[in-house]
Amino acid sequence: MGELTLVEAINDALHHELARDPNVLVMGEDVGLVGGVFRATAGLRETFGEDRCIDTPLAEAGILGTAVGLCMAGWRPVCEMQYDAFSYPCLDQLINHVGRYRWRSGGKMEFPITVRMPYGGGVRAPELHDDSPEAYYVHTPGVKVAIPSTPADAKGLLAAAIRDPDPVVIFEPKLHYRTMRGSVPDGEYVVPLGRARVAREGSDVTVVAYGAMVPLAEQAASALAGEASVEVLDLRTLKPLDEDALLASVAKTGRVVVVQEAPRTCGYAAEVAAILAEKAILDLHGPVLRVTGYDVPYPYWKLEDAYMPSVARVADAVRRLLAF
Amino acid sequence: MGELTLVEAINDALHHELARDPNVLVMGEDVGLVGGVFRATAGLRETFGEDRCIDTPLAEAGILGTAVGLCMAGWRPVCEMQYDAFSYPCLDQLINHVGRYRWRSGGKMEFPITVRMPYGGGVRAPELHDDSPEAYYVHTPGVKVAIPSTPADAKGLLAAAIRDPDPVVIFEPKLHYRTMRGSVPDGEYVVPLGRARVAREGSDVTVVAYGAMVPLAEQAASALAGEASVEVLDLRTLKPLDEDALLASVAKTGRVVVVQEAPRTCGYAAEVAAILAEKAILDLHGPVLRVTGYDVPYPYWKLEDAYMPSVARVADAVRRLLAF
Amino acid sequence: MRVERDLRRVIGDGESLPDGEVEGLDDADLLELYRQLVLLRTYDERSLVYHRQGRIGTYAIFWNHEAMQVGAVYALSDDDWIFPSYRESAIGLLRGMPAATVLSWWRGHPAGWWNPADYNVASICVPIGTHVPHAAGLAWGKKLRGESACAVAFFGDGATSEGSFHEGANFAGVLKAPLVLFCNNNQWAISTPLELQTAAETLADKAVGYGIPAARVDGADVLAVYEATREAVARARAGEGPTFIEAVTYRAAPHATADDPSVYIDPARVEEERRRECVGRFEGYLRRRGLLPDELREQVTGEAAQLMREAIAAAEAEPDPDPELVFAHAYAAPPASFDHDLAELRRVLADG
Amino acid sequence: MRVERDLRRVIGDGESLPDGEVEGLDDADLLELYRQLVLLRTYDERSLVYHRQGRIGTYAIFWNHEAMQVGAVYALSDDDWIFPSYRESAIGLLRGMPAATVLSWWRGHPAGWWNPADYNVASICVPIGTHVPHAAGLAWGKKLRGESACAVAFFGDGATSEGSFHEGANFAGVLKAPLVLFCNNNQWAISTPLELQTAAETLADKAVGYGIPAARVDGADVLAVYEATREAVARARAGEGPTFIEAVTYRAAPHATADDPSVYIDPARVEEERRRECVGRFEGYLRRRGLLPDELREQVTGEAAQLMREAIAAAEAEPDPDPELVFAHAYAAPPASFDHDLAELRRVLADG
Ligand SMILES: Cc1ncc(C[n+]2csc(CCOP(=O)(O)OP(=O)(O)O)c2C)c(N)n1
Ligand SMILES: Cc1ncc(C[n+]2csc(CCOP(=O)(O)OP(=O)(O)O)c2C)c(N)n1
Ligand SMILES: [Mg+2]
Ligand SMILES: [Mg+2]
Repeated sequence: MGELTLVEAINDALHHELARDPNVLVMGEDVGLVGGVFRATAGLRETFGEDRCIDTPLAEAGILGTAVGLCMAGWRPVCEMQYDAFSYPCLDQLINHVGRYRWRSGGKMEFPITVRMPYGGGVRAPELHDDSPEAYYVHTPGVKVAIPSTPADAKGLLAAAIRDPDPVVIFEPKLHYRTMRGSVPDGEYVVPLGRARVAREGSDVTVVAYGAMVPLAEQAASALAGEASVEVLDLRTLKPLDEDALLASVAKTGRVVVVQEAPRTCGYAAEVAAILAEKAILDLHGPVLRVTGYDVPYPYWKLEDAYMPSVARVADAVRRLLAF
Repeated sequence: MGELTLVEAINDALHHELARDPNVLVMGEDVGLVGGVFRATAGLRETFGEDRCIDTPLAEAGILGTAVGLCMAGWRPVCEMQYDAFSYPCLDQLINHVGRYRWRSGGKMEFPITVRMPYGGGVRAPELHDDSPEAYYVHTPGVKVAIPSTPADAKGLLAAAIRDPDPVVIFEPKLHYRTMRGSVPDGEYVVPLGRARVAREGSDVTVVAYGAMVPLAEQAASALAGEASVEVLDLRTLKPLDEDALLASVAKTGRVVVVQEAPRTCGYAAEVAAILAEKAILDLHGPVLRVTGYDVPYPYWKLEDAYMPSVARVADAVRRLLAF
Repeated sequence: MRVERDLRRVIGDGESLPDGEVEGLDDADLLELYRQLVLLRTYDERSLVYHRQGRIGTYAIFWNHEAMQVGAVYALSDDDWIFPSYRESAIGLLRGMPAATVLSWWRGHPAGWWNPADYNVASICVPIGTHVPHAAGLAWGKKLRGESACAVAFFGDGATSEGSFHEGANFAGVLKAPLVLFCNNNQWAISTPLELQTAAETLADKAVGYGIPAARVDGADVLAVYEATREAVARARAGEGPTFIEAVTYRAAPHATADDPSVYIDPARVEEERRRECVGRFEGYLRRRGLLPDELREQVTGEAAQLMREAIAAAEAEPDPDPELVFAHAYAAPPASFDHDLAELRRVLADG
Repeated sequence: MRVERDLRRVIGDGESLPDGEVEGLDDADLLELYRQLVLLRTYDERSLVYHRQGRIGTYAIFWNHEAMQVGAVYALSDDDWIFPSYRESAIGLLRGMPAATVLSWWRGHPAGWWNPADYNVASICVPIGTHVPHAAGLAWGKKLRGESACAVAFFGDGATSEGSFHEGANFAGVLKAPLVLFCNNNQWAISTPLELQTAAETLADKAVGYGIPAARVDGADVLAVYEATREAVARARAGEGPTFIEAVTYRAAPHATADDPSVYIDPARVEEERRRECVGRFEGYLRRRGLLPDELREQVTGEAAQLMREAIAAAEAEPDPDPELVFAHAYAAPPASFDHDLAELRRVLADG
C-alpha cells in the first residue's frame, strides 16, 4: 500500500495495465512527450515506447474513431480526452459506433476501448474546463461509465475498464487529482465495475453520490453528526448501476438525497430517483431530493462556488428530508 | 382549418414564419432544391429565394456552428438535421456554444436558433435512422426542447420555436410525418412553449408521453377502456417542462406511467419520475413506472417492434400499477 | 505531395480512344474482374426489384458504381481491410460473403450481421464519413503490429465535407497509416451537387492538406481504378502512408429507393452516363480483345442471377428474429436488467 | 487556387536583410501599430505577473504573438468582426475594449462578459477551432444582408486538425464568405509539435482543399501580416471569398501559466526566437527609419503600463458577483424553477 494522489493512482494503473497486456495502448492529446496536461500518463512513453503512448493530432472524434479501428486490429486503446467539455466532439463516434459496433457484429467483435477524462469544477479554471458530462455518456447504449472518488478506486476502476471487453468511460474528478491522497494497493489492482461502496454507514438518510460529490457528501454527513445518521453511498459505477446496493441502503434509511455536480435536468440523479420511484416507493419515507448543479452553463469561476453543490446544500436537503 | 399531415403542418409553419420575418432562414442538407428528404421544406426556396433556404455542405457541426455566426449577423436560422442519429456531430456546437453564448454575453446577444429534426423509429428504415436523442439535448443548459405529437402542435410549436429568443430544438416524430393527419389552424399559429396538453382526460392513471408515444398512449387508454380511466398527458415541451400540468394530473390520479421511446437509462422519463419523486411523493399511490426503449442500440428493423414501447407494454404497465 | 489532376483511363471507347492495358493482368484476371462486375451489377439490379416487391426495405442503389468497388478490391490481398459505406453494401460479396447476408441487412434482419474479421470487411457505415477514422485506426494498428495489411475506406464526394473525413485523413497522414482513401465522386450527395459541397477545384486537391498524394481516375473504368489502387496499395505496403483516390463518375440512379431525382437532376446527363456505364464499357473492352463470347457472357450473367435467386430465398427463409436478439449482443456480459426486460417483454408479447 | 509558399516579410534585420515598406502606411500608421504592439505586449507581460501574484487565474500567454494580432486587426475596419481564441484574449483592446474586461475574464468574473456586437469581437473561444464556423456564418450572414463587413478568425496550428476548422473553412469556401482564416502557426499545440499535427508540407496547403487562396507570412513581422491581411480583406470585400493566412512564428513562452515546456521544447530554439521577437523587431524597424526616439518609446510604454495599472485596479474593484448571475442570462426568460433555485441558494448561503 502506498499513499498516492488520485492522479498518481491513475498513472499507476496505466503502468500496470500496459505492462500486463501488450495490446493496451494509450493515446490522446499531449499524453506522450509531456505525459498529459495533468501528468496522468507520465512515464508511459519512456517505459513502453512511443508506439504504446501516442501523442495524437488535436481531434477528439479522430481519437475515438481511430480507436475503433485499433480495436479491429486487436488493440485495447485507452483514450484520453484532455478535458470534459472538449470531449463533446467524440460523442458522435461514441453513440453511433463505439456503443453499437459489438451489437452490429452479432457480438462477434469486441471494442474494449477505455475513454478517460478529467471532469468537474471547483478548480478556478477558465471557461469550459469544468463540465460534468456523464449523463451524455450514461444515456448511450453499449457503453459503461464509472467515476471513482478515491485514489484506490481510481486505480482499480481504471484497471477494470481496461480489462473489460466493452467500452468503458471513466470520469476522473480533477478537483481531487492532486489534493486527495489515499492508500492505494500496490501492483495490479482491480475494482470490479458495477459495485457500489458504502463510504459511510448510517441509518437515517442515504446520500447517494459519485466522484467529487462523495467527499462532499461525507463532509455533509460529518456536519450533520448528532442531528442525523447519514449513510453515504458511493455509486462508483453509473452503468451498470449496483441497484442492489442502492435499494438495500434505501430499505434501511427510507430517505434519499442524490447529489450530482452536473446540471439537474436529465442528469444521472434523475435516473437514481426514477429507479427509487419505481422500485422503492414503499420504502421511501419522504421525497427523493436532488442536490445538483443548475440548468445553466457552468459559470465563470468567481461564481462556481454558488453553482456547485456544497456541503451546506447537501446538509440542507438532509434536514428538509428529516423534517418532512 | 385545413387537414394536413404532420410534415405538411411543419412546411406550413415554415412558410408562414419565413413570410412573417425576413430574418428567418432555413438551412440544412438537401433542404433547398429538393425541399428536404421528407419534403418538410418544400417550396421554400421557390417562394423565398435561395438565400433564405440554403442547401449546405454535408456537415452537421458546420451547419449549427455557422448558424451561431448567422445569429450574430442578425439572422434567425432554422437548421434541419436530416435524421436524429446524424445530428450527433452537432452536439459539440450545441453544448459548448449554442447553449452558452447568451450567458457569456451577459444576456446581451441572442441566439434564436431553431434546430429541427425527424426522430424516432418504427419506419422500417436502415440502421441509424431511428434514434430518439432528446435526452442529450434536454440535458444541455441554455437549450429548450419541444416534441409535437399532432399536426397542429407541429405547426404551432415550430412557430413558437422560431420566434423564441433562445435556441430551441424540435424533434418531429417521423413515424407520423405522412400517416397522421389532423386539422391545423390556417395562417400564423403559435403553440406556446412550456404548456402541456391533456390529450385525454382520465382519473385512475396518468400516462405521460410526448411525440410519437402520445398516440400510442391514447391507444393504450382506449384498450383499457372499461378497466381503467386513463389520462394521457402530452408534455409537448420537455424543457421548460409544464410541471404544474404534470403535478395536477398526478394529484388527481395518483398513478403514473411515463412512456419514452429512447433508451431507458438517463432518458427523459427519468426526469419526469424524479420530479414526481421529489414533488408528488404524497400523491403517489404506487410506483412510477417507465415504459421505454431498452438500453441497447436501436435494432435492425425486423426487431424494432420488440424494441419500441407498444400499446401492450403501456397497457401492461397500467395494469401492474392498478394492481399494486 | 503530388496530386495527379488528369483522369486516368485504360479502357477506350472502341472508336477514336484506344484501349490500354494494365501490366500484370492476364486474361484470367480480366474475366474474373468481369465476373465480379456482373455479380455486383446483378446484386444491385435484383435488389431494386426485390425492393419493389417488398422483399427488402429502403435500398441504396449502386448501379454504375461497380467498377470502383471491383477495381479497388481486386488490388487488395485478402488480409487487407475494406471499410464500406452504404453505397458499397454488397462489397463483401467480393470476399465471399453470402449475398443472403447483405440482403438480410437490407431486410433489417440480424442475419445481416457479420463479424468484420471473417471477411476483413467492416460493417456498413451508414453515417457519412465516420468510418474514415476507423479505417485509419485499423491500418495504423496493423502497421504497429508489424503486419503488412492495409485498408481501403470508401466514401462519397459529400463525405469530404464532414469533420470525420478530415480527422481520419489527417490522422492517416500523420501516422503514415497504410490506407487508401477511396472517394466515389458521383457528383451528388442526395440532391446536393458537388459545387455546393466544396469550392475545391477537384476533390483530389483535398489530399494536399494532409500531405497525401492523390490520383484521379475514371470511376467507370475498372482497369484504371484497379491500377491506381494497386499503386496506392504498393505505397502503403512500402511504408509510405496513405493515398487519396478520387474516382470520378456520375450518379445515374436515384440516391436510394426513397429518392426521386427528377426534381434536381438533368435527365440528359443521366442518359449520357447510362450509355457509358461501367459494366458495358468493360464488356466492350473484353469483346474487342476477343475475350467475351456470347456464351461466356450468358454463363456469367446466369450464374450471378442464380446466386441472387438462392440468396433471396435464403434471406427470406430466415425465421423472424427472436426478441432476445434485441438484448443479446449489446454487451459482452449483459446487465441483470436485460434478463428482466426480456422476461417482461416475452410475457407481454405472449399476453398480446 | 494559389498557395504562396514563400514567407512574406517586410521588416529586415538591420544587417544583410533590407527593410521593405508597405504602400499606404504612413508614419502615423507605423506609430499606431507600435502603440498597439506595446499595448498587447504590456497586457501580456503584466498578466503573467498578475497571475504569479494570484490576481488572475490560469492565463494563456501570447508573448511574441502580438504582431499577428495587431497586424491583422489593423487591416480591418471597425465593422469587421474578430473571432479570437484564448490566444488572442486581449485583442478586444485594439477595438477599445477596457483591459479590465479582459482581466476580469481571466479572473473568472462576469465583469469579463461583453456584448460581441459592442466591439464586433466575438467571445473568446476556448474549445479549439469551434469558432471557425461561427466566423464563416457571421461573414456569410453579413454578405447575405448586403453589408460589406468581413470577419477574421484566429486559430492555431493545432486547430487545423479539428473537424470544426474543416467544416467552417469548407462552408466559407462554398459560400464565398468574406472571411480571413488566420492561422497562428506557432508550431506547438501545448506539447504537440507541428509534425505530429499534420503531414502537410505547410499549413497553407490546407487551403487548396477548400478552393481558397493562401499566403504565408512571417508572424513576427507586423507589416507583412498587415499587408497580407489587407489583401485578404480586399478579396473578401470584392466578393471573392475567403483567404487562408498562415502566420509562421514560434511559441517562445509556455502554452499557459500551468504549462512547463522544459520537458518538450528546445531551449536554444526558444532563445533564438526570443531574440527575434516581434515587438523588438518592429522597434528596430522604426529606429532605422528614425521614427522611435527613446522618449517616444518610453511614453508609449508608460501609457500602456499605466493603462494596465488602472485596469487591474478596476478589475479588482469589482465586487464579488451575486449568485443571481449564475441564473440571470442563461435564457431570455428564465424558467420558474430558477427563481426557486436562487431563493433556495440564498437561504442556504445565509444559513451557512
Ligand atoms: C452524418 C450524416 N449526415 C447525413 C446523412 C444522410 N445522408 C445519407 S446519404 C447522404 C449523401 C451522401 O453523399 P455522398 O457522400 O456523396 O455519397 P453518395 O451517397 O453519393 O455515395 C446523406 C446526406 C448521413 N447518412 N450521415
Ligand atoms: C476541442 C479542444 N480540445 C482540446 C483542448 C485543450 N487545448 C487547449 S489549447 C490546446 C492546444 C492548441 O494548439 P493550437 O491550436 O496550435 O493553438 P496555440 O495554443 O498554439 O495558440 C489544447 C489541446 C481544447 N481547448 N479544445
Ligand atoms: Mg456522392
Ligand atoms: Mg499552436
